[in-house]
Amino acid sequence: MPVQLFIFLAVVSIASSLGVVVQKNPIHCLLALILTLITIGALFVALDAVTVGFLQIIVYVGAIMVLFLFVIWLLNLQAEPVPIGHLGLKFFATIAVAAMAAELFVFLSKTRTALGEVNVAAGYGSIDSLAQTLFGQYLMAFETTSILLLVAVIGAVAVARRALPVRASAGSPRPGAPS
Amino acid sequence: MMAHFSALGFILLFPALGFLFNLFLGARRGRGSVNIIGPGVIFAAFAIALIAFIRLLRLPSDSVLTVTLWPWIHAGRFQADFALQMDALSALMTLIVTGVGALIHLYSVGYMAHDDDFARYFAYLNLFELSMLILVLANNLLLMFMGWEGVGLCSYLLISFWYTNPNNAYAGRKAFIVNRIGDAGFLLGMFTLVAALGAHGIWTLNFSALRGNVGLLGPATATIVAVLLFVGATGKSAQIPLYVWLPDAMAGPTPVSALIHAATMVTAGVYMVARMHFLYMLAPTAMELVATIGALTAIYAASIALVQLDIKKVLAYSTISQLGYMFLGVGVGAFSAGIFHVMTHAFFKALLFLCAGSVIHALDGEQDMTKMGGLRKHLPITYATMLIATLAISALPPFAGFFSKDQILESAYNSGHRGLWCLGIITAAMTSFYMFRLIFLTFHGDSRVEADKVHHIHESPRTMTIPLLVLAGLAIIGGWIGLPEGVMWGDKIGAFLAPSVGEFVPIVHGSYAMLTGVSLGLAIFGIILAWYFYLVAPGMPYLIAYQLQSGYNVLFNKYYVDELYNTVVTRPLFWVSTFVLGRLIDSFMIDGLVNGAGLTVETGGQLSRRLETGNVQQYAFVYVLGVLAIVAYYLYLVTH
Amino acid sequence: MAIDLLIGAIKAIVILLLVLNLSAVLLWFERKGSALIQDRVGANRAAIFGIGKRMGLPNLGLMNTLMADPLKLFTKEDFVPEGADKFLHALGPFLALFPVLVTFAVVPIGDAIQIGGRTVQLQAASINAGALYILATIGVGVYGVALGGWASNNRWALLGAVRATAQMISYEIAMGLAIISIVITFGTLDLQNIVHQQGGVWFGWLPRWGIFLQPVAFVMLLTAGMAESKRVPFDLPEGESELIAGYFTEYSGGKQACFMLTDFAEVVLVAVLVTLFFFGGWQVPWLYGDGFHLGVHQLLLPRVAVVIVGVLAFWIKVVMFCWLQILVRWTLPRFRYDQLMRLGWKGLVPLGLLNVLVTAFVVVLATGAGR
Amino acid sequence: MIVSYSWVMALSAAIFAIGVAGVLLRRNILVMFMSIELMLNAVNLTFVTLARRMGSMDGQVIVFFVMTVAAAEAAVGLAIIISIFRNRETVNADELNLMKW
Repeated sequence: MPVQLFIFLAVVSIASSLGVVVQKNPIHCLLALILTLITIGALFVALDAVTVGFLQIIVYVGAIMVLFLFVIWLLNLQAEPVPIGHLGLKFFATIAVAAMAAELFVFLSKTRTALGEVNVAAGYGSIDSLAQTLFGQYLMAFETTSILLLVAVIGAVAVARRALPVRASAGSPRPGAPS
Repeated sequence: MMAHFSALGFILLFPALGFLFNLFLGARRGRGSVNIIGPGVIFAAFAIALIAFIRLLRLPSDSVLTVTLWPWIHAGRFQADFALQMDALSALMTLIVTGVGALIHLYSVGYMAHDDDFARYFAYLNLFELSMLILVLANNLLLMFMGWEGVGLCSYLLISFWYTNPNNAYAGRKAFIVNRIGDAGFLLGMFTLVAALGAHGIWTLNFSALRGNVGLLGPATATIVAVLLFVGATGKSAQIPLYVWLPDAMAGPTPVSALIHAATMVTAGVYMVARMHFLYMLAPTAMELVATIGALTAIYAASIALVQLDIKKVLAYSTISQLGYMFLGVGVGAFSAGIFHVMTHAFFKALLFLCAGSVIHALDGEQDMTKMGGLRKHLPITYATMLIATLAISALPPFAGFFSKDQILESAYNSGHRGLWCLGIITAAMTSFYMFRLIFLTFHGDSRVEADKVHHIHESPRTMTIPLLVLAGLAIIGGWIGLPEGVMWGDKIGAFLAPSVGEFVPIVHGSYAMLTGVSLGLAIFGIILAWYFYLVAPGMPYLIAYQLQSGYNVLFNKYYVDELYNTVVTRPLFWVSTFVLGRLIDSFMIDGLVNGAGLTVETGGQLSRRLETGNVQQYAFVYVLGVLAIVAYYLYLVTH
Repeated sequence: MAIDLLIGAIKAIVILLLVLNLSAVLLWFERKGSALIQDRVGANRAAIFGIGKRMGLPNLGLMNTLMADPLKLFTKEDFVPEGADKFLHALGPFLALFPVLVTFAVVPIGDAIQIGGRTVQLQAASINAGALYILATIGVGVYGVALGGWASNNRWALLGAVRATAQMISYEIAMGLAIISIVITFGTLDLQNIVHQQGGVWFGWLPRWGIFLQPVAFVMLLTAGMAESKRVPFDLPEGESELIAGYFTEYSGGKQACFMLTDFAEVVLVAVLVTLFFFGGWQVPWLYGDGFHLGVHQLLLPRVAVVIVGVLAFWIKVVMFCWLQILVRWTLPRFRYDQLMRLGWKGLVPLGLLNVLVTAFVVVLATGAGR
Repeated sequence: MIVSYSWVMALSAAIFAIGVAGVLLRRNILVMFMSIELMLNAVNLTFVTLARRMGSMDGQVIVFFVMTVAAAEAAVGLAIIISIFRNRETVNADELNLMKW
């Protein structure tokens, strides 16, 4: 992929992911996250993972993030106050994160190969090849994910379901309770 | 020779089913069904036992019916299956247990008619039958011991059946504990046996195998095992020194006393000795011990019975003394005679108890003979049957007791134990004396019944009288299968039992007429004495008791044995339990250890739980540190 | 390199202009159409210098729709309610409009043409995952409405936003299923390829259009698309009688214009998709690379003419489907929200799943794929 | 100058670290959750990059699965958050210390 494109995407994605962490208002965080996801999807496409890239946008941006949005609306979350308490934890956490970033940089930048140097077969990353792999080698796992999703849906409903309202008559009658 | 006969299992099955039914459904289904089921299952078992018995008679005399129900214990090389066998001995015992048992169950229907806890009662009774049958049908010593313990349990449960009265509960406990002492001996005997035979590669307790391999044991080992097993027998069969529980056991319902503490369970010891006769044959010393203990117990218990006033106590001591006779018999090697006496005794002693029960029933729980008398008019059937039983136990011909007791005494004499024989015949005199004392005090003379009880003296219901009549019949004719040698068909039962318990080999040959004459004469003398004392000159006993104050007290207080045990055994035991075991070891050491362990863990938890701040981010932080470490490790790997 | 970029830019601008203008025209189109349907006169003012009148033409009010309204809109005060999230409030309309417009990037408006020896696809971006791209952009389209409505700090707006979001999400699934069945049928994600496959005829006369292969998907796509565009009968999010104007209650001037434009752009989009997938895109019945062929009769045309005819045919079809949607809008009453959801989840989604299943079976049996 | 894999990997590392920071530093459970999604995507990016590097599709398939899992996780997680909020009226991680000793 062209360097300019990469740099652009990299800058945007890092900036937006920082936005996720630093912004106060959850909605803004969400927006930043969406932007990150889109850029990462674009990176996928640029890395010849076309299908996965678009799927990323469809699934994450089109579905999961909307779920987040709904939850934020449902809980009516406002901007959170200035953080207090556990400051020591935060301090050390920051250090730890920095250390991890450093480590990962050193670790991952070991590979010096350039993108162009590896030529992939035609149709690499296309939906056909993905399907071939998915429904061939990984069929079992794929089918299992369906069960996973089913369970997740049921679990989500079960957990989030509001308990059935108790009638005033059924419950212990309070004095002056409307019946 | 072995013959597979699967129906044996059903002999056990029926009491088991009855037990379960009465235990779980009985109370709910009500008296009617319990009264049917309870005795019904025993009658069924009796029928099957009869079938098996006939089958056995058809087969050659030395044959054994066997069935293996399921593999039971396979520990290492040791093997014990849940297997049954029925040879002549088992067959006879099974018939006694189921037959007499069935009659007593039937009797109980009437006896417990006014008790609300009938379901539990019959459940226990069925369970007892089950255990007793396991005991007599087991084909190995271990399974037999299981039945042994089972009957012990039932005995305990039934003695303290009316548990609301603390005395009954105490009596039950006493019986249980005393039996435990004996069982400890039994267990040790089994262990020794297994160990000794295991040394020779015999890892089983099957009677057949034992019988075949008992020769491998040295005389010393054999004696030890035999004595230890006999300790168990003294416990179960109430011999000196472990007889003390039996008199108290009369606290239970009278049918129970009849079934368990007269007819069946207490004879288990005799059965065991007969079953293991091949072992005792190898241990003459043990045999001597058995015979001596038996004879001493016989006369000892009889002497106590002379002065007891409680009708059931008298019968209890007479039971002990009769058991002594049996052990005398098996002790001198006349195993068949012993078993024969077990049978006849089962008949007339059960009958006696049932009659006593009938009397008590009629007198609304009155057991003191000084408050009876003249009941003969009110309880004709009871009186007649009890008289028959008394004649039987007093060993007057042609009643059952005569033949069996004579066989024992004759064997004792012929085996050269003259001393023991003397004790035996004296006991015979005493027996007839105290039994007729009982009869006269209860049924003759003028009534001393308390006023409030006079009005409802009544003959017992049909369910109670029928067993009396049947048993009375048996008490008359029961002995005729063991006539002396040469008389008519001779000693049938001896011949029948010979394959499983061997023949009696006499050493000397006293003249039969002389021996019988002596014992018979003494018995009659006892009767006359009783007649004179208690009918002709009623004041006499009190005079004698006054003259021989001290002796009388000794007898009346049963030689103060209970007090002796109390001071010698029980008190120290309590002291040790309370202070050494309880305070020192248990409360201090063990509790200390346990609490210490708990405390350690708790403190550790108190300290370590501080890590659980409940703050997700701290957990995540620790997690990240871990990730850092791991990545660092791989970084090291790739850089070096 | 440079020339390619230039061509790309030109194509992008052309298509963008086409879409925007078409949307604008649709506004007028709708006014007159509704007037026609409701037996009114409709827009008939603001003739510029009375040109038309002088020529004796009827005054169709074209001018005030195409010029006066936009001018008015863009000159109005851009009102931002108090306590609103200014940034998102401003972002909302464009966030809504942008995805719709970029969707057109992959739409092939005509066959490839040769200009100076280089082949030019009449398609702004010829990526071979076009269908996925469309789904992706439509998925992103939710946020403009949602955030715009939320940022307005107005209950009506928020309610409208919630409704809109739920509705769009629900119907995206149906739409996706429809498109998936199409993709299975044609075996490719590439729109140009799909259109190509719709050329030619069956039995010598019946054009190979997708409608004949996927009637169910056609109905689903049309319905879901109309629901996506949040117009009657699916205009719950902006139901005047309930929510004033729904998510753009608090919008005025240019931003509201953006929302309106989004609406019409979506109408066009739906029409375009239907055309592409079911009515052969730029394919004209019996028109081949070298002219018309029907049975023995034929009328030969130059290549350029063929392409031009194709492009015209494409836009005619699009306009026709726009008109169809307008008809629907002005004839049907509004759903109730539960009806809407029931239709979406209990009607279209199961139907779509079934359709996908059947399609897959048929395709496997017919082409022997997966062997 | 052409893009090398290490660049993309470094990018994903950066995003991952930022995600970790979000989880460790933010109080709002929801935002922590978003940060987790960030991390997931960083890893996805790594997968895709290395898949491209090796010219195999497996990495992309894994990404596909990660998305599925993320969807499931989001559903359940958000449900949990909702019920937490119902009971505790807060989504502040510091106030949710039921598990505290």
